[in-house]
Amino acid sequence: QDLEKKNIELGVGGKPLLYYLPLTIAEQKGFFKEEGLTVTINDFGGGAKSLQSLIGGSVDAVTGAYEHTLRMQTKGQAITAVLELGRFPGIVLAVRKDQADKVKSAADLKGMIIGVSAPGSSTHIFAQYLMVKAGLATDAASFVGVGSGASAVAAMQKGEIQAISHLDPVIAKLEADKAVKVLVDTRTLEGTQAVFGATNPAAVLYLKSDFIAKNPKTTQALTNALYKALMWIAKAAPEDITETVPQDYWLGDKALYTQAVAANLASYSRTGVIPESGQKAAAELLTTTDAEFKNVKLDLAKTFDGRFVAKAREAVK
Amino acid sequence: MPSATEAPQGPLAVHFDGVRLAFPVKNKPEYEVLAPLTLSVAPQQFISIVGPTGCGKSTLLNVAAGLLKPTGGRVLIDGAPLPGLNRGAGYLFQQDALMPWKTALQNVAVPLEIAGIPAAEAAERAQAWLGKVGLARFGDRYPHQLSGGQRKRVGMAQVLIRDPQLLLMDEPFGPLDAQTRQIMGTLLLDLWAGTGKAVIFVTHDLEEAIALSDRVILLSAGPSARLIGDYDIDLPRPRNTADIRLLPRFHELHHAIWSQLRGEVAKAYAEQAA
Amino acid sequence: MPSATEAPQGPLAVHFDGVRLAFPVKNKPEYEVLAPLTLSVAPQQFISIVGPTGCGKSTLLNVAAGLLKPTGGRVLIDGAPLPGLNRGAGYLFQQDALMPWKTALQNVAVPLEIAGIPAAEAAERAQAWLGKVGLARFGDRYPHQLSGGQRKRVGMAQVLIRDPQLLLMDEPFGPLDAQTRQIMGTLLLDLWAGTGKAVIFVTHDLEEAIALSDRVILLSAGPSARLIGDYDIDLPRPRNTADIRLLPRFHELHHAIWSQLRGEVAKAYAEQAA
Amino acid sequence: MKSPVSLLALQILVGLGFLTVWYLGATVPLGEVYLLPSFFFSDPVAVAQRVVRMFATGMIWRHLWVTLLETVLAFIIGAGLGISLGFWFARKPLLAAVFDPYITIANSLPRVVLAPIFMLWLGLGIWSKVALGVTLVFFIVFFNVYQGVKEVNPVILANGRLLGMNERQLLRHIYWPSALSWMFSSLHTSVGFALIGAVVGEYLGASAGLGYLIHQAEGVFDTTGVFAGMVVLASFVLMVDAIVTRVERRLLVWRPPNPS
Amino acid sequence: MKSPVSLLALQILVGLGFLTVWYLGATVPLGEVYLLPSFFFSDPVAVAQRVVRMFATGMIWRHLWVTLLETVLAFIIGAGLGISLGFWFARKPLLAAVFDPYITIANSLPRVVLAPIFMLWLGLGIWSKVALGVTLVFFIVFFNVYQGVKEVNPVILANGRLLGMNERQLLRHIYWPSALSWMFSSLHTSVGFALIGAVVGEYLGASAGLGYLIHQAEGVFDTTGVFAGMVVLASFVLMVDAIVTRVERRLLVWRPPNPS
Ligand SMILES: Nc1ncnc2c1ncn2[C@@H]1O[C@H](COP(=O)(O)OP(=O)(O)OP(=O)(O)O)[C@@H](O)[C@H]1O
Ligand SMILES: Nc1ncnc2c1ncn2[C@@H]1O[C@H](COP(=O)(O)OP(=O)(O)OP(=O)(O)O)[C@@H](O)[C@H]1O
Ligand SMILES: [Mg+2]
Ligand SMILES: [Mg+2]
Repeated sequence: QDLEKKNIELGVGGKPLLYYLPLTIAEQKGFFKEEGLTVTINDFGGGAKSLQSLIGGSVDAVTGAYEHTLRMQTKGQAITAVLELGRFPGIVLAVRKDQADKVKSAADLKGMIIGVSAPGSSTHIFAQYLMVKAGLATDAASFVGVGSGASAVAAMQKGEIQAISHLDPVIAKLEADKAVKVLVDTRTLEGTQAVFGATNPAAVLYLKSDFIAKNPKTTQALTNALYKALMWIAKAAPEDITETVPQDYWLGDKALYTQAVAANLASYSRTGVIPESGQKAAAELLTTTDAEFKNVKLDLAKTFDGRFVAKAREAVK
Repeated sequence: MPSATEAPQGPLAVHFDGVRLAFPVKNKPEYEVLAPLTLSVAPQQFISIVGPTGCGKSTLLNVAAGLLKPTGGRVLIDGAPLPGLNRGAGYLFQQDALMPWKTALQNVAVPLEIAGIPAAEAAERAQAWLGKVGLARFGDRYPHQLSGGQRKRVGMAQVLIRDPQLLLMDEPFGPLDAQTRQIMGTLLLDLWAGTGKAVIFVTHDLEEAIALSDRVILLSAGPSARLIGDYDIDLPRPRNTADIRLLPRFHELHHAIWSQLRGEVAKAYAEQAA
Repeated sequence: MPSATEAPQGPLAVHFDGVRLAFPVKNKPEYEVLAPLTLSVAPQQFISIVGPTGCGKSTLLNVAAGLLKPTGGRVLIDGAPLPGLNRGAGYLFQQDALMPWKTALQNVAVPLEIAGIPAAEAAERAQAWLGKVGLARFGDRYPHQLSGGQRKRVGMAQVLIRDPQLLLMDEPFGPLDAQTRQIMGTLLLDLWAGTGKAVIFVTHDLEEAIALSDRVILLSAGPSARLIGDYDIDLPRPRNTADIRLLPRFHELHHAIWSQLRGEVAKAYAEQAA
Repeated sequence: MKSPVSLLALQILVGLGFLTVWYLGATVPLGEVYLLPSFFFSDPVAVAQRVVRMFATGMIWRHLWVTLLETVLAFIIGAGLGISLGFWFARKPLLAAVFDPYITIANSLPRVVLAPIFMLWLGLGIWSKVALGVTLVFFIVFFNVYQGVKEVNPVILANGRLLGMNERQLLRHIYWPSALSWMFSSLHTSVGFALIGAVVGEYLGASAGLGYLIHQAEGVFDTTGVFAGMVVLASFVLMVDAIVTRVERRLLVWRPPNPS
Repeated sequence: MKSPVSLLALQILVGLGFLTVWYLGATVPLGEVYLLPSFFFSDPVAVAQRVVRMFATGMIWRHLWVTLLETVLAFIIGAGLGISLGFWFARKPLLAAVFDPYITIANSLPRVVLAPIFMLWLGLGIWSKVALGVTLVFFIVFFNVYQGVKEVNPVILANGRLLGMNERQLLRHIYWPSALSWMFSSLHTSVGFALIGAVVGEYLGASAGLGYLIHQAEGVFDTTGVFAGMVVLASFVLMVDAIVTRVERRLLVWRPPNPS
């Protein structure tokens, strides 16, 4: 193969997270090498930072939230997704155990203190979206950034927040500690559809549009490698996955990790294609919660380029 | 007045008992400043130490003040070995030692304040002392705004205001003019007379040493300075420091000490220059 | 030798032209140290300044060195107004001014090094100078390991090694014993004689001033010190600083200056103490 | 030295030059590319407008107040601890020698990593941010005060002791004034670090404060918002520093004016 | 002062005491709760095992080397800049007065927020981390050197000028040695901050380094890994600091031994 660019810098915000499992699988299984790529994975403090690096030109490709491609349209940056990795956002809204009786739905969140991973992040927007749908204003509750690591767990343990909108492994840990009751769960097909009426793309592989134009073969190779990972995951048992990822990812407890993998297994994309309904759902999420999107006409067609998945499906049998 | 040859009687204000002092010097044998030296200063005695420059006079005062631990021998204060700092002593350093962040008045008042005297009274007494050393109008100056001789006099007031039982003075009148020297000398004698204070006074001015002291000690040139002269000054007291210089006995003493000192300095110079 | 009363002839080494100096003092009227003062120092002239402590001698030297800008009047060096620092002058400060991070030898060698003389030669010449001031063996000591008199002598070597055309010396022999003073005085005269250097020498030792100088200037007590005496020292040269003190003319001069000075100091004291 | 007015003029000139470079870099392309792409740098006009809006709507006050409080608390507590421990250690050489490696280690631990522990112990309120700021300010002040105390002139110290000062009096009359300029040097550095501590703390988890605002803006790639936050922050640190400078002038009146 | 051996013994004792508290707090419950729940604090035995494993498998070396390089570069560049600018500004009062507010502002900008800009300009390699470290080290050193130069004894300075020194020679023979102890005080603080800069930089985005390891561990609640990383980091900062101390001793031989 004569790739335009063999050495690829790839960015991700929190590589060990299950959210990005396909990336780790592709890396561990050597799928990138099979495609003739040398990929350096750069781990960033968060998804936003990896996107900034992409815009700044220090990374070539990012595995990150689909939402970023929409946001960048408002900033005049052309970013295109080429492969869906996750199809459920994986965000969970949960309330503290002692509030479980009072809070039955998002409508009851009024006046509560809700922990989110960071102000302005997808967990924040998700909670706001639920509130809007339940007929509340976006500022009807107060939101607290609690970070994405152990500090989020600490905030709940200290009782400083009454509800939390967050991802695994924070939610998994809180559930294991029996500290919270889950209210809305988009880690599953049913949960996601209940909220959005469709699937909602989570992690995708996105690149700068002009990078794709200039390096179609490289883009194809990247897509192929991650597509292989998706296919591998689709067939794998949770235990196989646990064995494949580095030991350090196990949260110090192999069984617990396997359990978490099993719970998330359904969330990984089966086709790699972002369905139109999913794109719409994601767009709606933003337009209902963020004033900046109110007057912007989003061009959803530009956010996803399906050609590469299509080819990948043929190449990877 | 105890003679230099008599055995000292009664409690000794300061007794240097075979005190030896050497400084470690890097990559060289240690530098012995004072060869074992024995010297008694009786209470009430006013003793002057003269000697060539660099012979170890300041070092000896530092030992008496407890700032330097002797390498050999020991120092007895009123019969008891000196444990550490000599808290009964007042020491006027050869170098500037005023606190630059305090005005002249504050510098003089500080010893009283730390003794627990109320600030107002301390300031009043300090102002009186500034007057005694001729600096009544300079109380609000910081040390860097004073001349060398003015700083020295502030230092003197600072030491004397505490009325310590042992006075160690290292060239206190060095940067003063002859006339001011005499005024300060008279002030010092007035303070000392009949109070039972002992004074160890270092000076390069032999006339001054004789005019003020009961006894003049002569140190040899260093290294390993020894006590080479011990002169009893049998001039009458009370003395007028100006007139006393006219007495024939004064000139005899001066001549005797001076001729010994001159030889010593010449030797020191020849040795050091070698 | 120019007389004090004659108008100075030829280029003037230093000419203080109505120099006035006052320090600002917080919350008070300024403190006038020097009332407008005119004084000419001819080249080759050795001039001593005496005066009561705190009258403004050091201040006058600071002005001559260009460290203090006069509040009024101006300083002419060889006829030209002093623009800033007086780079032709060598100034021995009243305070310690050695660099504490350099050994005695390095301190003395520094002026040569910065003039571009190779390090080895500079060190050799510095060592010779240390010998001249009697400190040949103390080259590797840091200033804090030297006695007060030793530090002063290192400072002297440091200033003299550059052989400056104008020497400003502020009580250079203060912390030295009488004998060493004479040796240093002779050294200074030897250096000065016939080299066309001007020397302005501040001292409290009137005998020293007379023994060394061509001219002795007397300042009144401050504030607003004035020039109140200007004595021509018409003693023969070359002089032996020890023997010259035996001449009757020496005693005449000494008596004349001393009586004027004494009155001045007494007045100063009375005023300041008031 | 220039007069205060012309000094101010010069300062403003420098500021304007800086803004011009920023503005041109962000709005005028050099060939194809912008020197300072506005995605990363926004541009000064937009930032100024945003700042004005922040104050006009009044939304900034609450956040400013929280950050101010955290900064000032972090500064005072950190400096207080640094000064006391600095003095204490300088006076107890054995203690200092024993703890020296541990202090060096503690100073080098990345505070960001410790954030969860602060949160666990101190909660999400201002105190976890104050703690973060304290851990920065403390070390800067500590090392300087420690060294400052050791630099005291030995003759003045000996004189103080012979004048009869006990340890407490030595501290008050000698060590403290002698170490003051060391202390103030570190305080100037610390002002900035106290603020950084507060902002980073808010950044890691908070419900209010300038750090929260900046983080929120960053999350939605609102560079203008980020820079607006930093502008507010900067003007505010200038205020705190001016207070420190004023106190310094007061306490150091005794110094000879600067030579040359 | 104690002998070096008994000093070491005391130091170890303190260390052991600290470990014991940590161990007991993490493993022995007090009533119901653990004082230092291992979810947040891990425990010393596990951490030690992890450190051993890190070295046994050899995986740590690559990361250690990257962080070491970044730290040392940040330290050297930051200190170099701080020293030169400190000297320069101290010698040019007008310059210093004009830039003073801008330096204060720059010192107070949260570096975390600037990280994207560093990455934009310097890429993802070590240089963006070095830059982060430099912005911390620089200010600490700068403020101290600046103050240190201004604290030079005016008499010694005047003497130097009258001895014929030009600006460069004054710098070498007077300002530099006089400001040395100020400089070293700031260097001790800076060692830690250089490391923090490197680690935080890696934390925000990197593909290797101790900060990268810690970040990875944090993402999966692997507290043991976080602490293991910090232990490695600590031992490594002790080394760098020891070198600084050694250089300091060499350069400051002329000082009188400490009184009291
Ligand atoms: N720390 C030290 N290390 C080595 N030698 C020292 C140290 N301190 C002083 N000396 C030496 O000890 C000797 C005596 O010093 P000291 O200050 O007692 O002299 P002094 O008699 O007071 O002289 P002066 O009249 O000049 O003041 C000197 O030769 C000096 O060089
Ligand atoms: N910075 C200053 N501010 C105010 N007054 C000052 C300042 N510096 C010196 N003075 C005053 O100026 C006068 C002259 O000081 P100077 O040092 O010239 O005296 P001097 O003749 O050298 O005295 P000495 O013989 O004691 O050294 C003194 O009264 C002193 O208090
Ligand atoms: Mg002495
Ligand atoms: Mg003087």
